[in-house]
Formats: sequence, structure tokens, C-alpha cells
Amino acid sequence: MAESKLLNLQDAIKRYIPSGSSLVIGATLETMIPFAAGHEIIRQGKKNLTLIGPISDILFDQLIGAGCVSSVKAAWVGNVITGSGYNFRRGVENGSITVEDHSNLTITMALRAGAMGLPFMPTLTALGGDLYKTNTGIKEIDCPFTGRKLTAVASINPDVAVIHVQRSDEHGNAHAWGNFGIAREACLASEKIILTAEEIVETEFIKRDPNRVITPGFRVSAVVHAPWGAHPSPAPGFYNRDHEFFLEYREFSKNRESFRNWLETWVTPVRNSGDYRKILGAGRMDSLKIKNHMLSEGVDYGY
Amino acid sequence: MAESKLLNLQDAIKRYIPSGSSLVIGATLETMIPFAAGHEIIRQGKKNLTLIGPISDILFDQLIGAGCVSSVKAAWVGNVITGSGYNFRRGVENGSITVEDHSNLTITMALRAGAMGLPFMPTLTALGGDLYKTNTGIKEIDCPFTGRKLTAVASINPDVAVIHVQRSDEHGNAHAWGNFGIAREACLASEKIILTAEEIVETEFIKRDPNRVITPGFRVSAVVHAPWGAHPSPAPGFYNRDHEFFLEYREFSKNRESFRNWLETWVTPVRNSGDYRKILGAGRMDSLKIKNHMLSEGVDYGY
Amino acid sequence: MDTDIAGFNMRQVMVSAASAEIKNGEVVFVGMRLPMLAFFLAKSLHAADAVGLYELGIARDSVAPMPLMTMGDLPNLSGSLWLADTGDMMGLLQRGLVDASFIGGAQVDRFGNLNTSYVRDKNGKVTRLPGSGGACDLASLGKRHIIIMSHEKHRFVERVDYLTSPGYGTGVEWRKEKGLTGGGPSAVITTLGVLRFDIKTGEMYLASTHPGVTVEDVLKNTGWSLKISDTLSVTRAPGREEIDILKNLDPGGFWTGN
Amino acid sequence: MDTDIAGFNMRQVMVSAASAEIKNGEVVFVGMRLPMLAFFLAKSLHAADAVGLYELGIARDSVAPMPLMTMGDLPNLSGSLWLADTGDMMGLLQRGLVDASFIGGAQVDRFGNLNTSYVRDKNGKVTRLPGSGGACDLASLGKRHIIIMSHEKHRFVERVDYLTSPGYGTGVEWRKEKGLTGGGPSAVITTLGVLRFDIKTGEMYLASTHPGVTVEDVLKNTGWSLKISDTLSVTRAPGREEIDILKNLDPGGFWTGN
Repeated sequence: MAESKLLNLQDAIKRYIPSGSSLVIGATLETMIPFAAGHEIIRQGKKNLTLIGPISDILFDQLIGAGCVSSVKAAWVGNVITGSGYNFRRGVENGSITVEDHSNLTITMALRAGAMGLPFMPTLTALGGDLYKTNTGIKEIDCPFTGRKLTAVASINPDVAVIHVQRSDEHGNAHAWGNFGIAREACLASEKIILTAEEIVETEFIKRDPNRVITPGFRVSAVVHAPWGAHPSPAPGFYNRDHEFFLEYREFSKNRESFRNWLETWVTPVRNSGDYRKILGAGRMDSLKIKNHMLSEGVDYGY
Repeated sequence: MAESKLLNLQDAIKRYIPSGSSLVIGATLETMIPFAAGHEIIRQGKKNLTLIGPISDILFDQLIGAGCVSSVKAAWVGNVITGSGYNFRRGVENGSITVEDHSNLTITMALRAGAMGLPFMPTLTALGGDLYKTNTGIKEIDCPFTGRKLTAVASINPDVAVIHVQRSDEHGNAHAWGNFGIAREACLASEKIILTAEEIVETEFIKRDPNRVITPGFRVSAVVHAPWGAHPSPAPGFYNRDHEFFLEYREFSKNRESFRNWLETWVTPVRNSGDYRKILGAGRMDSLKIKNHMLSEGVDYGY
Repeated sequence: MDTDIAGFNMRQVMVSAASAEIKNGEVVFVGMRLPMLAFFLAKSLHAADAVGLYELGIARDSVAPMPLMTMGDLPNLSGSLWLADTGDMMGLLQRGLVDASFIGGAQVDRFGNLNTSYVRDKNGKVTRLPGSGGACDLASLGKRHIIIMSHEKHRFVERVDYLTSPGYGTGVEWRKEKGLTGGGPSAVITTLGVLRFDIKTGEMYLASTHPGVTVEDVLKNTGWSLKISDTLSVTRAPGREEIDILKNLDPGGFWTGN
Repeated sequence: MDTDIAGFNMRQVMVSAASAEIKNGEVVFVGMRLPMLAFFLAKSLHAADAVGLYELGIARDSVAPMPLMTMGDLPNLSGSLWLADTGDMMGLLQRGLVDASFIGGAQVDRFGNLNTSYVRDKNGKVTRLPGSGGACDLASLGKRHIIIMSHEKHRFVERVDYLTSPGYGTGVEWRKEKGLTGGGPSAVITTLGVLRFDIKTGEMYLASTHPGVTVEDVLKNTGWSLKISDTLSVTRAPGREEIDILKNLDPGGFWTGN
């Protein structure tokens, strides 16, 4: 088996996400958002990133507020339980970021096209709507068989997909479970893949359940051990959503100054996941842990 | 929860597969082919079926030989380990069946389009080839964004998908594992779904692992308890491939008469899966059973 | 209206009215926030066999075992029917298999077109909103969709500044002309009443006012001359049982107040 | 040649030659039958880090724990890297991520075009063959593909009766004109020798004859005036270790004889 792809978070981000990269991150919508990786991108002061995703909850807002982003291709940017993302709003309104507006379906099809190596895919959504005005990757076409009107969506092949998973081996063979959002097509569409994982396990462990593998490991560039790496979003099998965190973030992100304070609490002083967990605190972590377990039955892949 | 969809095999086929239906069956390519359901179709003397699938191993050949089929939309029809399907060959050569020639990718995209409610999907395959001559569902188009040449594949929405699964509840919530072929898109594309299952289990058992569910149960029309229902193809977790069966079939299918003898041994006298297992015999079944077990680890869907 | 006197508040009336839009056995595309509660309320009352789809890749046929703040909370994954891709849920929608979808809105117009992307104030200043999410898809492709939003004059406008999610466009023929397959909006449930659409014109009209709300309240908060139903009624007030269920679904009152 | 004397037979030479086409670390789309053995042989010898993709939805980086008759045998699923959809494997292929693909053929022509669909005899009688399977896709989209087939005059024809899987069409520019993204065939491994393609013309030439086979044997069994390489060699004979591995992979000799 080829050499290990295990890197610490700093090295993974340094090596694979240069400023100017296009990045799909938070592809699972509300769960398993790679916040730890996003915060490291902020600490390394990356610039001119293009963020790609459906609904990223507050991670896009944080990256925009930290000045890392010049462009967004997304269906929705905000704070799921409270509404607006204030940094996003300021960024668009003061012209520091540009937006290619998508719906969940158009961004799905853009990445599915990218994943399949196709220049476009058709859909039936958005006909007659104004997504056509703010997205040059959308065109009306006629079906070659039926003549009916369709929306063609141009493919997107991001430079990097950053995906949080439950467990990975050091070669990028990883198990994920829960809802998948557009994570599977995001991996296949991207040139490089960085996995952050709650646990690092032996390859044999992964091979005992090949149906749970999220993407072929040979396409993965880096694997990072990042326990609590999706906090405050939920990680099935590990921890629940930290609603308070999102409510607090809403208040802090309302203006630039308090957002800077927020960064100085949660992002700037963190060197590794141990630091982050210390700030989070054992009590809060305990309260978020899975308490009502529901274990799946094993299945047999024997012969 | 709505009423049970559990039917015996006879009633399921009688109710949901009238003569003239278009049918996707054997969508997992070499594994989990619903032979028991196919044999019941033969016993009920269905006519003018359209068979849709990628590589169905010998099931298509059997249905053609039994006179049930008028048309085939497939990438490959034969006997995987021996080559030609003799009934298929005779059927095409004497004009009793027509063929829409596909590749694995064009049939995949035709069903993916059907699954997504789209009239077509593009691919890059088959350009310059003769699939264009024998498939009216394939057209060359220009990409609306890049101008490059593409193959547009018209969608297929079969009347019925017949899918073999490892376990289902009585409402059609079912777990499948192993390779999936084009079974997932076949279910989503079809108007009706018949599941044949090695085991019938409680709903709670299925809900303990929603990632293994092959298709949403509310779209399933009938669930049939069919142990050994994929024999002689393999069923992960249950039994291995019965190679001898395929070798014997090759010999019997070489001419019409011996094929009729084959039907009279394996199909005609069978009223239920018990009959079939009796013909198969305990020794043969023992030799096919899983002996080297490889159990997956449970995962936690708790909160 | 005071909750202490009436036994319910406007948010609860809205969720109750939304749940009444769901019929038993239907496949419902459940949107963020209030629709989440409406779906579980309907399942607890009159629509035990309804199935909910969630854009992040969940299909579910039971009330979550714990109150949810959002659809991605782990209790909403636990014991679900199917955990899959966003594209799988969108495929069911585009395939015409979704009976009813729920969408929130920031700005709506006479023909039920929704804007959740960009609004412009009187001075021309543009405010950026979160965007479509799945709303454009639900409005384009569902058999019918129900809009839930706050009833304020600057939100109920003659014409949306940006058409994120199509209603009836400029009139009832518009959807067909554009090639849209979904049926269009069937109701707008607001903080003041329930509005429906004239099938002949595609124009919104007031169908019922919530208990204690007058027609004048509604007209004052609507930016065009809104038509009123000949059979205008009062929105059904949620009963004691309904309120109890809602309190169990939202015990902190985050979505529906206390 | 007699196996008892030489220590190997032609089928074994073919599998050995096919395995030599696989480089370490490559992603290989493994076809039915002989390529299955060639992939495992390569992994056992010089390409330990190669990954195999199988059209039925399997990715695998290790030799199966038991001999296989076909790719769908459970030992080929057990301990694999990824069990997924046919479309996932085809996506990797179409995306340009597959280095080498293997295809069997019934009829091939001067430019490496393959027919596995319909053949016509001298009297015009059409025989129906099984069809493309994934072959058209592998030939259209892989970076390069390798054809494995029996070398007989009625199979090596001037022009295929039906073009199932594209080679270089009518010449080396043809693929680009048609819009094909894959590189085209790089080798044809037959029962008599190994043939390759002139990069200037796209035409097939004889690169090596198998041990004991003469150029005349090859020409006699080829339906056009086949060009011969200036550096024609003899195909490397499989060594003792290789034969032992092959016998373990195919103990019954179903694919490679005894």
C-alpha cells in the first residue's frame, strides 16, 4: 500500500489550499461541516478563495468575515437557525465578494456534472427565475428528444473538497454515515480532497464495510485527525449540534468589531484540536455527546 | 404506518407485471439477479415484455427463450462466464425480438435521467460509434457552454423495477449491500417497484441503518419473501455464485429442445421457493453458503 | 392577541394552518423552521402516514424522538427511513413525486413569486439575503407549495425585486410558457392570515384572517390592492391538544414563543 | 507449443503480456475474464499499488482471497475498497481518471475498432453477439485501452461490421474529430502475439510474436496486410513464479488451461 497521507491540519491546509483556490466545504449542508479546517484556513490568512457549497451554515460567513474569500458559488449563505449571515451580507453589499447564485439543485447538478466529467447537466428548475441573471453557468436549452425547455447547468470542478468524515485510514479510505448532502459528488468533482476525520483507524476496519466508503481513497490527498472537527455542527455517532454556539455567533457577527472578538476567542489562539476542546470545555462537550445510542446491525461481506 | 405490501411471488407478478410491461431486472449486473421473480414471469406466460438492464447474466436469455419478450434495451446479453446467450442470439437472428443497443454508461445515464425526472442526460461515450445506428435514444448534441460534442441519451422510465435485496420490512423499506450496479437509479426511474427479499424483518431493524436503504419504501409496490431468490447469482451475506449452474445452462440453452428440458427442470414445476430449494438440494445449498464471514462494525445513529 | 387569554399565539396559528395543508399519505418536502414543526404536528394529528423529505438527504416518516431546532439535528436522522444524497431528494421532487413543499419567504408579490436573495429599499440600497437554498427548486417542481412568512408591507410587494422562487410569474399561463413542471403556490400562510390563489388568474387573495385580525390589518400590510375572498373566513384556532403537541415539539418556544 | 515442454501455454502468455501493460500505481478498469487474472497477476508481481475498478460497482486494491470465475464473485466484493454504483465507476472513467482499461473483442480491424455486437458472414448471415457491456465506454474514455482476443482471420478484418468500441476509426485524427476524450487502444494481445499502434497513422502493427509463433502464422490469420515492427521481438515467456501465481489464481484452469 502506498505511503501515508496523514498530515496535521496546518500542513494539510498549507500544502493543498493555496490562496486563490476554489473550495467546496460544508457539502453535507447542516451536518459534518469541517469547521476545524475552515478555522485553520483563517489562521493561515488565505486570500481570494472561491467558496462552493449548497448551505454551509455559518462557516462561509466566518471565512468571508476573516477576509479569505473573493467569490461564492452557493445556494444559501447564512446561519440556519437565525437567518442572515452578517459577514456575507456586508461582503456582498460592499462589493468585496461576488456571488454566483445557485439553488440546491443547480449546485448539485453542477457538481454531479463535474463528478461525471461532463461539461453540463440539465435540470427542470429555475426556468423563468432570476438565478439566470446572477449565474452565468445557467442557460436555457431545448431537449434534443422532446423539445421541452430545460435549464443547463455548467459543471463545477473545484480545486479542493474539504470533507469531514467519521473515520478514515491513513490512505484516505474513509467511512461516513448520516445524510450526505452533496458530499459524494463534491469529492468526485474536485481535483484534490482533504479529509478531516473524527478517528483514524486501520485499513482493515474500513474494508470490513466498503458500502460506507464515501469516495475512493486513491483520490484523497490528505487525511487529518480532527476530533470535534465539525463542532458546532453535528457529527452522527459523535456529538450533537451546539445550538448555543450558533446563537452566540449571530450576536458576535453583527458587526466587524465583535466578529473580530469572536475570532480571537475561537480561532486565533487555537493551534490544534486539543486547544479547541480546552476552550470548548469538558462540560459543554459532555452535554453534546451522544446519549441515546442506536447501533446498526453488522452485515456480512464474507464469501 | 400504511398497510402491508407483503405478497407471495405469484400475486406480486400477477398484479404488477401485465404482459406488455417494460421491466428493469438484473440491475446489479452479476450479483443479486432476481431469478425467482423472472421464473415466475415465465410460469405466468407473460408476453411482449421489454427488458431493460445493463448485463443481466442469463436471466434475459431465459425470459427470451420462454417467449416472454419482444424487445430488449441492454448493454450486454449473454452468459457472463461462457459468452453467448443462445436464446438471445436466436431471438435477434429470427426477428422475434428487437434490440436497442446500449453501453453500460448509456443505459446508466438513461435511467439516471429517468430517476431525476429529466428527458435526457449527456455523456462523452459512444461518439463515432455504431450504437448511434441501433439506438434511437442516442443523439449527438453540442454543449451549450463549451461547444464540444456530446452524446445525449434519452431517459428511460420502466414500468416496473424488480430488485432483489437482502432484507425488507413489509412496507418496502429495505437494506441492500454489496455492489449496486444501476439498481438505485433503476428503482428511482421506475413507476413501480417489486422487491424480492432474502429476509423479511421488522421496520425498526431497517431504521437502525437508514444509509443501507436502497430506495424510499413509500415508492415500493410489493415485497416478496424469496429466500435463495437470486440463485444462481450471488447474494452478499447469503450465498455464493453457483458457477456449475451457469455452465450447465450453457449446454441446455444451445438448442430450443434442450432449453425446454431445462425449463421443465428448474422453472415449470416450481410453485414456491421451497420447491426450488428442494430441486437445488441441501448439499448444493450448503456448498454455496457463506463460509468465510466478514462482519461490518455497527455504527451509531443515536443523538 | 394575548396568548394568556386566547390560549395560543400567532406563530402557533401559523404552524397549525401549515399543518392543515398536509393531507394524510402525502409526500412533503419539509423546509427550514416552522414547516418542520408543521410536518410533525400534521403527523401527530391527521396525517400519520405522511412522509417528509429534507433537502440535506433525509426521508422520515415519524416524529423525531426529541425536539428539533433544525432539520440537521441528529434526532432527525435517527430512526429515519432513508439517509441519502441531496440529489436523491431533489430527484424525487423533479420526478413529480412530491405532493406539497414548504418555503419561507422574505418578499412576495401578487402572483406568489418569492424573493430570498436581494431586496432594494426606497433609496435603492440593496440588502443581500441568504439566497434560494432549495426554495427555487421546491417552487419550480413540487405539485404545490406553501409559503410561510411574516405579513409586512415591505414584504408584500407589487413585484419582487428578484425572482428567486417562481410563483405564477405574471399570470396563470406564465408557468407553462416558461416550462415549469410544478403546480405553483397553493397558499401563503402569514402572521395575519391565509392567502390563496385564483386558479383563473394566478393572483393571490385573502382566504382567511387569523383570529383577532381584521381585513384592514391585512390590507394595511399588503403593498398592492389585495383581493378578498367572497367566502372569507377566520383561520381555525388551534385547540388545546394541538397547542400541547406544539409545546412538546418546541418546548423552549424558540420557534413558536411561550 | 506443448505446455509440458515449455512450462506454459498461450493463454498464460496472453495473461502475462496483459499484466505487463499495467504499471504500478495505475488505476485500471478491469474487464471480464482474462483481464481479471492479468490485474491480480500484475498486483502480485510489479504493480502492488495498482487499483482495479469493475463496472458492476467495485474498486479493489488487493488480490481476492479466493480464485474468481467472474468479477461478481463474493470474494471480489469482500475486503474491497469501495462498493458503489456502476455510474460511480463510469464517472471516474469519464472524468479521465482511469489509466488503463481492458476489453475483450470478437472482431477487430486495422485501426483497432472493435465489434462485439453483430457480425456478418460471407453469405450475409448476421450473428448476434452479446453487445458492448462497458466496452464502448472503456474504449471511448480510458487514457488507453488494451484489447485481448483470439487471433483468427475472420476476427482480424479490414473493417469491422459494426463499430461497438472505437479504436482510431479511420485514422489517427478520427478520435479528435468525433470528440472522443480517451486515448485509444495501446495494444492488442492475441493468441499469437502483441500488436501495437503507429502513433502517426493509428494503424495496428505486429510488435511481438509469442514464443513459438512465426510472423507467417500471424499474417495468415490477419485479414489485411499487417505491418510488422522494425524491432519485432518475441513476447516474454512467463517464468516459473508467474505460472505458479497464475495457477493459484485459476486453479481449475478454466481460463488458462492446465
